[in-house]
Amino acid sequence: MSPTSLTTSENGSAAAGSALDAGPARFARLRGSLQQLLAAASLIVIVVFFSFASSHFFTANNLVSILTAATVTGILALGTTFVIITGGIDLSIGTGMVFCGVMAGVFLTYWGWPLWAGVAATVLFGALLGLINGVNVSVLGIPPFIATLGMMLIAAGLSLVISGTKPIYFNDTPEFQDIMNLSIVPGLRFPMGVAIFVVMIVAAALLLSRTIVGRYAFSIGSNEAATALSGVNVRRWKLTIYTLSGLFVGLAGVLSASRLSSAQPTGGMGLELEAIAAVVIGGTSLQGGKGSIVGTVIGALIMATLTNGLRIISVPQEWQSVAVGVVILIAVYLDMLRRRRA
Amino acid sequence: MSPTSLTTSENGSAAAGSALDAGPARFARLRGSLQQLLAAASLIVIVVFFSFASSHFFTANNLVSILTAATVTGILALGTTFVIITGGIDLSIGTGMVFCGVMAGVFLTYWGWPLWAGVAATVLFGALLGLINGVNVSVLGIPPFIATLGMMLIAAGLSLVISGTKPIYFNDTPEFQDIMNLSIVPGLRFPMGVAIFVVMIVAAALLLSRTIVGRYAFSIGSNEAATALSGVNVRRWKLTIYTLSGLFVGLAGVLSASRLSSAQPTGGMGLELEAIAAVVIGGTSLQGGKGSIVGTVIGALIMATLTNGLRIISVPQEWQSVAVGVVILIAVYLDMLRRRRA
Amino acid sequence: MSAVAATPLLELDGVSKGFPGVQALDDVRLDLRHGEVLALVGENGAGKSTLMKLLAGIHTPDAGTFRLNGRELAIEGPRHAQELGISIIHQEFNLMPDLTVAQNIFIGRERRSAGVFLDDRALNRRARDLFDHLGLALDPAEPVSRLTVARQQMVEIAKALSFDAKVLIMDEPTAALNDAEVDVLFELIDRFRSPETGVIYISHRMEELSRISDRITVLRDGRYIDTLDTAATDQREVISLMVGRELGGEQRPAPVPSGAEPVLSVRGLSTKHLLRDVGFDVHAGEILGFAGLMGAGRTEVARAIVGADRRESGVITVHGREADIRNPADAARLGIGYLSEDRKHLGVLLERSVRENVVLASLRDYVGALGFVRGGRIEATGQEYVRKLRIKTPSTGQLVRNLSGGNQQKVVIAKWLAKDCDVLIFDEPTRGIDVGAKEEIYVLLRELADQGKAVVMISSELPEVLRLANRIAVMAEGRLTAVLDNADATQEIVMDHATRFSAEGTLL
Amino acid sequence: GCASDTGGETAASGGDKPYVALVSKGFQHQFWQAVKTGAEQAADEYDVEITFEGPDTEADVEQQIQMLQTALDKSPAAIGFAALDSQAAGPLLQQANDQGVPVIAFDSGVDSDIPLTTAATDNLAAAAAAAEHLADAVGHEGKVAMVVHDQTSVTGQQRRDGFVDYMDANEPGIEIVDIQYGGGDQAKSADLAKAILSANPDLKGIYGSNEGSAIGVVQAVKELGIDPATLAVVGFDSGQAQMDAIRDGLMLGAITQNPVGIGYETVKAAVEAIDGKELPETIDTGFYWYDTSNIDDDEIQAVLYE
Ligand SMILES: Nc1ncnc2c1ncn2[C@@H]1O[C@H](COP(=O)(O)OP(=O)(O)OP(=O)(O)O)[C@@H](O)[C@H]1O
Ligand SMILES: Nc1ncnc2c1ncn2[C@@H]1O[C@H](COP(=O)(O)OP(=O)(O)OP(=O)(O)O)[C@@H](O)[C@H]1O
Ligand SMILES: [Mg+2]
Ligand SMILES: [Mg+2]
Repeated sequence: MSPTSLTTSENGSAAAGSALDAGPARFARLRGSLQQLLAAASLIVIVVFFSFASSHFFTANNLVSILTAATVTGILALGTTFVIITGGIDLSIGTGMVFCGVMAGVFLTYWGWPLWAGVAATVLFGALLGLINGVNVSVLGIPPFIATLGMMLIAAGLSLVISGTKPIYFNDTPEFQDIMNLSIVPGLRFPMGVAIFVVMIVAAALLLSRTIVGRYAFSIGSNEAATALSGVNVRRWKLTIYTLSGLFVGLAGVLSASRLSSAQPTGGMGLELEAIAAVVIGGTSLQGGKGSIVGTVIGALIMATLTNGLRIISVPQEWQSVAVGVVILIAVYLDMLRRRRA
Repeated sequence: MSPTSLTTSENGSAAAGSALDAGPARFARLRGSLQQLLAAASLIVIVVFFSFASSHFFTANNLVSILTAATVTGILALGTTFVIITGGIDLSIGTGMVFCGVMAGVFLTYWGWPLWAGVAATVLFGALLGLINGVNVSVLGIPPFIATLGMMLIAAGLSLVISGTKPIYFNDTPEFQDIMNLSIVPGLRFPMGVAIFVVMIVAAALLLSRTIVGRYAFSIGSNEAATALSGVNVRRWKLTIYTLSGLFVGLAGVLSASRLSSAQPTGGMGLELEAIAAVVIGGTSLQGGKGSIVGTVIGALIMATLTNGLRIISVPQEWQSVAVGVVILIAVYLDMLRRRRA
Repeated sequence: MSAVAATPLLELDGVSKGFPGVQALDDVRLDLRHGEVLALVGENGAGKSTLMKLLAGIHTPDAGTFRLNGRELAIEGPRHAQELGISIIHQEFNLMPDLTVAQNIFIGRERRSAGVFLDDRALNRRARDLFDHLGLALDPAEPVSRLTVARQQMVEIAKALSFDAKVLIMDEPTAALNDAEVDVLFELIDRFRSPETGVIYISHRMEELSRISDRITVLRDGRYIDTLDTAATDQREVISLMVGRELGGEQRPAPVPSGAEPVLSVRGLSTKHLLRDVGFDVHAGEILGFAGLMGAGRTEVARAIVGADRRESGVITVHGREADIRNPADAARLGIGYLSEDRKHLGVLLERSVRENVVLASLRDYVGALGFVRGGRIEATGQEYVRKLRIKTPSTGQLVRNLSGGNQQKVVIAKWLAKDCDVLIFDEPTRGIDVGAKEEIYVLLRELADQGKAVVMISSELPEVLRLANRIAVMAEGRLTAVLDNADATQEIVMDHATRFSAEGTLL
Repeated sequence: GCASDTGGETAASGGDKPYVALVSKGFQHQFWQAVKTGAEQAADEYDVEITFEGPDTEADVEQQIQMLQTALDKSPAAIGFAALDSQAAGPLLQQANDQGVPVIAFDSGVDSDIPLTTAATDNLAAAAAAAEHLADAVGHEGKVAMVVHDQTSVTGQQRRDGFVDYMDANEPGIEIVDIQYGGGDQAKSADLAKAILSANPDLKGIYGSNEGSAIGVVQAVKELGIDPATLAVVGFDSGQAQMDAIRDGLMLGAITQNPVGIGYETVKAAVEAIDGKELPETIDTGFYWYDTSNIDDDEIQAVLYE
C-alpha cells in the first residue's frame, strides 16, 4: 500500500481535505471576526445602556473623552499583551511609565534637548527598562512576577529620586503637550494622542498576527520548552518581547506626561493591574499562548467606558467600584460561555 | 531476571537505589529542611547587615515590631499560598481584609454582638468572600485573575458603602483591640497578634503538607486535568481552597481592625501584591504545583525586615523602594541558583 | 561502495551521562551506517531517550565522542543539531498546542514576505504540499490542541521529515499508532532512506524490528550490550539480550462465562460529534478489549462513560443500578477508574513525586483518624508499586518528570492499581512499555480480572488485544461494529469490522 | 452671560437646579468627607445640585484629570476643583474657561488665573503652628521626627515644609532627625513610626501630618508602651481616634482645618459665580490648634469631625 494509493483509496477525507483548501480557511477567519464582534457585545451593551441613562453620554465630545481616557492604559495594555501571551507578566508598566515621564522631563527640561530627541530618548528609555526586565526574566531566569515587581519598585523609587520628588514642567518645550493634546479634527476635540493610540493598535495587531515576534510569542506561551527544542532562540525572543513592551511603556510615558503637561513622579501604582485587567478581559490567557490585540482594545474600552459612564450618570463614587467589579465579572463570564459554546 | 536479581546485578545505580531505600525518606526530609534553611539565607544576611548597620535594629523590641508589621500581610500570604499552589491567584485579599474589618465593626458596634460572636462572624464572612471567589472560579469558570479582581473592586466599594465612608470604632467592645495588641509576654511587648500569626503558620503548614486539602492543592496546580481524571472532585476542592484562603482574610481583617481599634473602610489596595510577593519570594510558583508555608513566612519576613531596617538606618524614603526592589531581585536570583544546583 | 560509505554516517563512542542518583548512560557506543535503519532497543529506563537527547543537543554528555561522517564534533544545542542534519521525533511530543499544524511544523523556519510579514496562507500551502507528499490527511490550519494523540504523533513525524535531515531519529513513533498508520510510517521511512541518510529507530514493538530495521543495537541499564544484524537474529534473542531472561509464551484467553449481571453496562451511548448508540456489557472477571482505527471513538467512549465528556444520550448501569455520572469524581465514587491515553497531559503530575502520583486516585484511603494523611503508608504503597512494576527510579520521592517515558507510564498504571476499583478502563495502558514489563502488566491485569474486577482495555496494538481480552469490541466511526469472542477473532476479522465505515483517519 | 448659556444645558441633565461639579483630591478620607458635608450643606441652602468626586490616592494626577474631563462633559454650571497639580490641569481649565464654566479652587491654590477664587487653609502656617506647639512641649530642645502623609502633593509638602521651616528659623535647639512618608495609611505609619522610635530612643517629639499619619504615630506609641509624658505627639486634622488620643493624653494636640467650611465656601462661591457676582481673590477658611484645654469648646467642636 503506497501513500499514493492510500490517498486515492479514500474518498471522504480527501474531499474534505481539499474542501478545507480555500473556502474554509476564509470561512474560519470570517467566523473568527464575527466572534470578535460578539466579544465586543458587552462593550456594546454598556454603551447602549449609558446612552439611554444619560443624554451626556453618547455625544462626540464624551466619546472622545472615553478614548482619551483609554489611551494611556490602552497603550500599556497593548505592549503587555505580548508579554502575557508568552506566559509572562509585567507589573512594572505602571511605575515604569511614570519613570519614563520623569525621564522626558529630564531630557527636555533639565538637559534642554530638542523635542524630537527627548521624545525618542524617552521611548527608548522605556525599551531599556523592558530590556532589563527581559534580561532578568530570560537570562537570569527570575520569575516574571518577581522580576517585574522588582522593577516596579525600583522605577517608583528612581522617579522620585531623579525628579527630586517634584513634578517637572515642560516650560522650555511647550509644544510637548501637543503630542497628546493637539486637536487634529477641526471642530471636535479629537486629540492627537488618540490618533497615536489607533496607530499603535494597528501596529500591535500586525506585529502580533503577521510577524515572527508575534508568532514566537504565541509559541513560547504555548510550550516554551518545545519552542526551544524547535531551534528557536527563546531567550533572545523573550528579551525582544519584553523590550517591545518597554517601547509601549515609553510611549505611554510620553503621552501621559504630555497630557499632564508635566512629569509627575508619583502614581502609576495600580495602573499595571488595570492594564493587565484590560488584557485578560479581552480574552488573553495569563497561562500564555492565547490572546489578541482586538481583545485587549475591547477590554481597555470596556474599562474606560464603564468608568466614564458611571461618572456621567453620577453614581456615588463608592458604588462605582462595586459596579465596575460586577460588570467585569459578568462580561468575562458571558465571554466564557460564548467561547465554550463555539 | 526477577526484580530482586535486577537490583543485585547492578552496582552503581542499584546501590544508590537501595541506599536510598529505607533511610532515604528521612534523608530526603533532612536535606529538604536544610535547603529551607538555605532559603532563609537571604533573610539571615539581611538581618546581619542591619544589625551591623544600626545598634537599634537587633533589639527585642524592634524584632517584635518587625513581627508585628509582618503579621497581617503574613496571614494573608499564608492563605493565598494555597490558592497560588493550585495555580490560581487571589487579588481580593487586600480589600477583602478591609471589608472584613468593616464587617467586624458592623457586627460589634452597629449590631452590638458579643465579642466572640462578632469575631467568629467576621472570620466566617471572610470565608464567604472566599467561597464567592471559589464559585466564580471553579463553578462559573471565570479566570482567577478576573474573578478576584472583580471581588477586589466590589469589596473596596462595599466597605465604603457599608461604613458610610467613616471608620467604625469599637466603643462597645474595647477588649476587641486586645486580640491584636494584648501583650502576652510579661516584660516584653509581645502582642497576642504575633502569637496568633505563629499559630496560623503552624496550622497552615500542617494543612498544606499533612492533609488532603494540601495534597490536592499541589495536584491541581501540577496538572488539573489529570487530577480530575483521577477521580478527584477538583471543583469542590478548589471551592474549599478559596474558602480557606477567605478564612485567613477574615482573620487578617480582625487583626488589622483590632490593631487600629477601628475599622478603616479605605486602603487594602496594594496589600494583595505585597502578600503575593511574599509567597513568590518564598519559592511558590505562580504556575502552581510548587510551594511551601515556610517559604511564604520567609518571604513575608524578608519584606517586613527590609522595610523596617531601611527605616531604622534612615534611608531616604525614595531610595527605600529602590533598595527593596533590588534586594528582592537578588534574593530570588540567588534562591534560583541554589535550587538549580540542588 | 565508496570510501564515504565505509565511514559510518554517525558514530558515538564512550558516551556517559549521569543524573542525580542515576547513571543513565555508561560508556555507550553506537554506529549508524549510511542508508540503514538502526533499531535501538532496551528496557524502560535503559537510556535510549537520553542517548538521543544527547544527539539532539538537549543534554550535554559527561564523556564521549560524536562523529558525523567521520568528523568529530560537539553538538551545542537543538538548533545546532538541526543544522548538522539531525532531526528527531521525541518520545514526548514537543508541540505548541495553541499554534496550528502548519505553524508547528515550520516553527523557526518561517518565510517572510517583504522582509517583515508572515504569510500563513503560504505556510499552509507548504504544509499541504508536505502532507500530499507524505500521504497524510492533516488540516494545516487546525490548532494542534484539537488533535488526538495519534494525530499529534503524525504532526511530529511530518515535522521531522520536513527537515532536510541526514540522520532521522525516531523515539517510539508508533507508540500511539495503530497498524495502518504504522504501515504508512514505514513507507515514509523507506522513502527517506538513501545512501546519504540513516535512521535510528526506537521501539518496544518487537515485531516491527524485522520489518523495518537492518541492525539492532541493544542497551541495558545504560550500557551497550550488543549490535545484531536483523536478518541473522530473532525476537527471542533480542528480548533476552534486553531483559536478560526468557519471557513466558503467549496464550490466548477464553471468554469468561458471563454469569450474573454485568458490572458495567452501557446502552445507547451517543455524543454530539462522534458516538452513535454504543452499547456493551462488561462482566466481573472479564477483560473486554476495544479495537478500532484511530479516531474510531474508543477513547471517546471511555471519556463519556466516566463523565469527562458530555453525553448526548445513553444509560450507564453499574452493578445493575443506573448511575448518574457527571464527572470523573462521580465515576470514581462508583468504582470506575479511567486511565487516559494522554500520559503527559491527562495522566501524570510531572512535577510531583512518584509516590504522590501513585496514591493520587486513592488518597482518601490514606487519611488517618485526625484527618492527617499518613506519609508512612503512602511511602510504603509507593515502594510496593515501584517493586511490583519495576519502576526504575532512585526513590519514590523522585519527580516523575525525571523518569523515562515507559516508567512514567508504569506510574500511571500503578495509580489505578493502587485504587480499589470495580471497573478499570485502561486506554492504551502499555504505551511505551517494554516487552518484559508488558508481559508483567498483562499478568497483573489478568490477576485483577480473576479477583472479580471488570477490565476494559483499549489498545491500538491488535496482538495485545488478542493476547489479553476475553471478548473484543470493535469500533468504527463512533459505532460499535462487533463484539467478538476471543476464539472467533483474528487480525483479519477485527480489521474487517474496524473498517466498516470509511473512517476519516490520519491517512489519506 | 456665560452662566445662562450653560444653565440651559444643565436643565437637560436632570433637575432644573444649577449643577456644580466638585473634583477634589480624594473622597475616602474623613477630611474629604467633611468637605463634602460642607458642600452639601451649601447645596441645600442655595438649592443647587452637586457631585463630589476625587481620585483614590493623592498620587493619581491622571485619574483626577479624567474626573475633571468627565465633569466638564456633563456641562456643569460651575466647577469646584482642588488641583493635585495645577499645571497638569491647565488644558482642561482652559477648556472650562472656553465653555464659560466658572471654576472655584479649593483646598489648595490652583496656579492659574482661571479660578475665580480659592477657598483653602494656609497649610504652611498651619504646619508652623504645629511646630510651635511641639517646640513648646519639648522645651525647645531635643530630637523630633515627622511622619508625613505624602511626599509629592502640595499639602504634603507644605505641611512638611511649614514645620521644617519654622523649626529651622526659630528653634536652634531642636533637631529633626527623620522624615518618613506613610501615605496616610495608619498601619504603615504605625510601622514606620515604630522604626523611627526604635532608631531614636531619645526622641522627644513626633509630628503626624494628617489624620492617618497622626493616628499611626499614636498607635506606635501605644504598641511600644512609651510613656506619653516623655514623648510629645502632635497631629493634624481630626477624627474620633485623634480626639480620643488627645483626651487620653497620648497626643498633645493637633491642628484642625475647617473642612466643612472649605466645602461650604466652595459651593457658595460657585453659586455666586453663576449669579455673576464679584468674588474675593481668596477665601481663607482658617485652622485651629486644639488640645485638652479647648477640645470641647463650641468653636472647636464646630470644625472637628468624627
Ligand atoms: N532529567 C533527568 N533527571 C534524572 N534522571 C533522568 C533524567 N532523564 C532521564 N533520567 C533517568 O535516566 C534513565 C534513562 O532514561 P531514558 O529516558 O533514557 O530511558 P529510555 O531508555 O528512553 O526508557 P523508555 O523506554 O521508558 O523511554 C532513567 O532511569 C531515567 O529515570
Ligand atoms: N477527524 C477528526 N479530526 C479531529 N478530531 C477528531 C476526528 N475524529 C475524531 N476526532 C476526535 O477524536 C476523538 C475520537 O477519537 P478517539 O480518540 O475516541 O478515538 P480512538 O478510537 O481512541 O482513537 P485514537 O485514540 O487512536 O485516536 C474525539 O475527541 C473526536 O472529537
Ligand atoms: Mg525513552
Ligand atoms: Mg484513543
